[in-house]
Amino acid sequence: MALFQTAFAMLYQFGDAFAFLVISCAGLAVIFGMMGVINLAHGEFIMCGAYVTATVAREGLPLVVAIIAGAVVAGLVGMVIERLVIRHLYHRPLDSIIATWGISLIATQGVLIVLGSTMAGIGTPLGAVTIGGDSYSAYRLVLMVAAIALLAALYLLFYRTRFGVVARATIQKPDMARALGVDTGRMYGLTFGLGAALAGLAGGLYAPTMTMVPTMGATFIVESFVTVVVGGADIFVGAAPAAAILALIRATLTAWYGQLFGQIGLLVAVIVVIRILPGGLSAWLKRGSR
Amino acid sequence: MTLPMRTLRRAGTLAGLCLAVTAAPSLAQEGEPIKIGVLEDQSGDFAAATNVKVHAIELAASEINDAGGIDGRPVELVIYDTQSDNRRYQEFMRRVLQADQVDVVFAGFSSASREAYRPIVNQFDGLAFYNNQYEGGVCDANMIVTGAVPEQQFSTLIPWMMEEYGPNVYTIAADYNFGQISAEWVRQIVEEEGGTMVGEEFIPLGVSQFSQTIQNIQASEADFVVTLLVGAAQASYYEQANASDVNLPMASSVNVGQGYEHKRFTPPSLADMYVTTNYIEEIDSPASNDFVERFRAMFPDEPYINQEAANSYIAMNLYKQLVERAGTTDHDALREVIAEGDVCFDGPSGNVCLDPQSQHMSHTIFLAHVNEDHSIDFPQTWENIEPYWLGDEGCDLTQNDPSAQYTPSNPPNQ
Amino acid sequence: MNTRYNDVTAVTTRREGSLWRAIGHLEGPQTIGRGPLFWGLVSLAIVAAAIYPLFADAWTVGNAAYFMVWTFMAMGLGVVWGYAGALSFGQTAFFGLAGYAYGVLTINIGTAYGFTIAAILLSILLAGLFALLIGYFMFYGRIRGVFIGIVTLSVTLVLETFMAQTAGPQWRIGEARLNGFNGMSGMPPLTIPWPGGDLALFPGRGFYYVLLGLVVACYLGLRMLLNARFGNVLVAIRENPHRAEMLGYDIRLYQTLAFGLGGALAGLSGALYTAWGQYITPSSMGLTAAALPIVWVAVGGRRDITATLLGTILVLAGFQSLTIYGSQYALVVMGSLLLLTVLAAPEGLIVAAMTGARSLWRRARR
Amino acid sequence: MTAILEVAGLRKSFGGVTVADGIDFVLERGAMHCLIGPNGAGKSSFFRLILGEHAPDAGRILFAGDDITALRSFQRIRRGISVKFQVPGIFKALSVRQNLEVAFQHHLHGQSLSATTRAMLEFAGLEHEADLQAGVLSHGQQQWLEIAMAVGVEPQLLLLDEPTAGMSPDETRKTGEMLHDLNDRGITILAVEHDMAFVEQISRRVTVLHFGSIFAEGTIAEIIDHPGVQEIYLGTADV
Repeated sequence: MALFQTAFAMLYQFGDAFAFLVISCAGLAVIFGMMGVINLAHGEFIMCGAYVTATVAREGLPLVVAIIAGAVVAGLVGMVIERLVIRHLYHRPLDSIIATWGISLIATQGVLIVLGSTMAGIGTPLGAVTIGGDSYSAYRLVLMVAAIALLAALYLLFYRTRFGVVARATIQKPDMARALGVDTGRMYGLTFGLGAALAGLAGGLYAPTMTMVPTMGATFIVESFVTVVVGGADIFVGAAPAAAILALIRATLTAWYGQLFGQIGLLVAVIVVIRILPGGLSAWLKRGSR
Repeated sequence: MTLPMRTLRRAGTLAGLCLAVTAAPSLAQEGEPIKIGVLEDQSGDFAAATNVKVHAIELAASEINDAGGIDGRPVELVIYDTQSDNRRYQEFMRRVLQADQVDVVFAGFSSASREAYRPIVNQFDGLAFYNNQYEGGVCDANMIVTGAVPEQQFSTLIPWMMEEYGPNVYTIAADYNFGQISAEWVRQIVEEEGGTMVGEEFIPLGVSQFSQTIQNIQASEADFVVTLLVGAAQASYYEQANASDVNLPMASSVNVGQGYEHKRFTPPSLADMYVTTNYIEEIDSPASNDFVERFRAMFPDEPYINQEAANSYIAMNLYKQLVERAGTTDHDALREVIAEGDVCFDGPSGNVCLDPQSQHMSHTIFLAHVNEDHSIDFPQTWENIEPYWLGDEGCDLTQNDPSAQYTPSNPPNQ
Repeated sequence: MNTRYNDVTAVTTRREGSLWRAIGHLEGPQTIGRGPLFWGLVSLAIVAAAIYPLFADAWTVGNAAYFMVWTFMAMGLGVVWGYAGALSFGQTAFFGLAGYAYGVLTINIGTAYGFTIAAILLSILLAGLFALLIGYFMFYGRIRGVFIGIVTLSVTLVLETFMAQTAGPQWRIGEARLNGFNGMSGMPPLTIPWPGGDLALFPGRGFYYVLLGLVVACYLGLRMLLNARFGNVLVAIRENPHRAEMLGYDIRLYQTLAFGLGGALAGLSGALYTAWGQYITPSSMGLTAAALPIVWVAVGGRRDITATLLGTILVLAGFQSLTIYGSQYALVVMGSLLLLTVLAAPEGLIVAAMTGARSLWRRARR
Repeated sequence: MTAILEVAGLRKSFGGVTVADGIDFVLERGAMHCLIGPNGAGKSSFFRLILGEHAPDAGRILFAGDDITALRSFQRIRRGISVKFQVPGIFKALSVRQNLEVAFQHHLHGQSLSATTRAMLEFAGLEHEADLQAGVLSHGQQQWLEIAMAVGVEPQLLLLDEPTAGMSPDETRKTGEMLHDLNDRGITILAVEHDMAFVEQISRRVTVLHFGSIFAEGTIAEIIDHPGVQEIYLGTADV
């Protein structure tokens, strides 16, 4: 029983870190991984999703609806920003850093001015479950399931629907897609919107567990970039195993040496992976399978 | 003034530098405004807890001006937004002292920002009020600290908690100066009182995921948890701990009184949190209620009036008293007044006095207890708790000015 | 069309004075600005900068010197990003390293015999060597493009995270406490040995002139370097690395050297910043701090060292005045300015202004 | 005559694709040699192996008698190999003059650099375009510029990957003259070419590459009459 208890505890830590990495990086994996746009406003899309979720939830609507609303609003905002700004920067990926940093400044400070320096939270639902004498947050178990469901849904979307196939084609070979009659501008807009919506979803999912402040997105951004870089361009082949490996590194280091080493270990992992596998895990895994 | 000033004068003769800065205040004429620099984070990470400080200073200024100013001279505020950015403190501290030639500065939220501007205040021999609760140990004649320090908050809090809940203590603290030094205080007091530290964990700033920490706490035999967490990210701990049914009472020197977490978080995530603070708006005394009323009359939308707001308000009134008693804004004259040892102010948090040795302030310490529904009650109050540590360890600003910050492991008399 | 090829070898190589050659490189293909008009303007600017402290108040002079402190890091990034084509997101790592090095060295050894100057040189050396090491790791490891940005950012974040928790008494180097997140202080300012007692350069006119001299020297030196073989090859590598390698250039070596130079310049900024404020903190290596140099360089124009220099000062001064006068809206305006620059003047504001001025000048002469 | 380039047992494959399947090849100093073969025969890969862009799985490469198999690309260039790519490999954002200067400044400085640059501008017929951005040149001019750059490093062996691709007949003829001129100055030339008329204009001997190995070698007449060569070319539509 004690063994089971320890094993479950470790599994829970791993799953918790894994879910956090997958959920927070999904939006970035689409925007940076697929489109090559370095989106420093990723955290602000997350913040947007979280704020909308909290607002809707406090209106009395069920949390699920609120989270979906958060994702949808973030996605719409993302599409507008793509239309106005990002669209002009596809051939200048480094300039997108500056533009999105500008957006991030405007968003954080704008929210601070309009909505104030803090927002009331909505509380974590579902309470705790007791497993083998230890109690765990049930909502965090839900988050783990959500992470896996998210991966599955993205896989289906990108590999099993027409939208996904066209989107991947457009991003890999825009000229070819245009020649085949694809409205590439629209596809870029939709893809960016999807990335933003996924960021919003991350915000919505974590909103009940976090403090709501305009700068809350910043806590996600390093982890997200780390996961996407380690994973490489392909979300499913790369990001999922990357999240798993990084979650393992982080959970282990945190458990044995404390949070500091968990944090530093993550960053060192990135440097090492880039050095050994410049294309990230996905390029390496694909080459291995060829 | 010791070394820095002399070297400054030399540089000054070379480059024709601004000696006017230090000379200006005492030469000021009757009726000319007293300029007060205000450097606080109105945007960025710390904005939630610091906007209210600016408002408190504005409230005090308008009250002082309505009552005829300081010694007949009106108060003029020079306010800059430091954007939670240490560099802005460096830039603007220079600006208020050199360009705006203010008589005194009220500045800083984080300890890092204070340490960033302190060398500059020393360089220009300025006078700065730091109105924040902090890790303690600043022994600097150019600084007056009105916030509470660890010996005031922990020597009251920890023994009370151990008596109430038991001797086994688990500390989680932000992994930087404030957290580490506060944790050291907790450890020392727990040992003195015959308790046991069953765990001590340091969390890097910016970490928002606490599953492992929560598990460690659950696995320990802790009777209560001392939470010394800082910043929006780390505040996620309470929600996460509550969701995992940790169900242990918490003790803190930093929550509620500063970031009004009990207002921002959903009940009952902060239930059974005990905080020692020198002021919060829930304190039900005539002085406090009056203060809150005047505050809300001027700033009706203020989300919360925290201890830093009260300290800033008190600091303004202390400065008024110092100048009026000295008859000048000259710093040496002001410090002579402080040396008399009876600079006190009976304000929203009760009677407080400045300690001449450390230029820190005595406080009435309130033990705030957060209920299930996040309402507050006060099971205990300690009156006139002195900031004794620096003085005991050999910091005496009436004798000399080391302009340094000390820690329990690195005390002044070493 | 082909008969002259043989004559090439017939040209005798005359040894020219290398000094004159270097001065000749002050203008050239890799920098905007040539001819008497341009140099007239440059001289005018230097003269104006030199006499300006006589008319301005002490704070403005000290503040201008403070802006100049940052220009070295910006010019270094200009070399690395604009000329060598490698976007480093982690110049602050070298900045911070040199800043801490200056602190540790001067707190331990003091200011005697002009040691603070030696400390600045040693800090630059340390930062440069660290940059060479990171550059070697990246360029010899075939890391390219965006990934250079990610690796460098990770390096600076690791340093920040690590330094932030060094508050404890065990973290000391000699007399110098690293002092964690609150930052290290207590180091002396830049001190120049002088008969009759050392001169401590607190921010003021003395410090301003030292900085002005350094900026001019650094600017002209970089112009010479960038128009010489080194700069030509860097630009060639940026434009077409494959072709450059196939002309016999070891592109990894050139990129590593450029990165080392950029790191050393960031180190100069770091050491000077620490001396200026007698303070250095881990947050100067954090994410926000790391993004700032990129903003300065991008807004001014990264492909030209003049634009980088002017742009950096412009942005620093602009953002500061926004903060002073714009209160809470400063950050919003800043963000909008960045967006507008990227969309409307992608080459950078200064480059756009310079090319605009040039075409106006040409039209006027016609 | 001595061999300038000797390749022995050169082998390279990527995953399942073999691009060099035990190539043995000798090039005499001063030769003007063409390499032909259908698409996918491994011609470009062969160049990349000689240039050190790919490391071979097996075999060795000798240049002027020295084993250069382990050397990096730029080191091979410095020993006297130079290359002109199929897609013009020039620095489009730099001026024509700067392009040449970057190519020559290895070994030349000051006056000799500007003299050589002038001479090579003339050689490439680009005197009037010297200060234009290289990117705005016509395709043929870009090709010539790159040849001039490749020559500027003073090679003993010049590799040319389809030097006349995309050129007009007149430009092609001029290019041929240029190569003859270079060869007369003592530069050994190895070219990959599809245009058989051009091959005839410049080449004395021809090697046919097929499926990553040498299929035939001989004079141009021998190769044209070779029955197997006709067969492998007939099998492909686009030659």
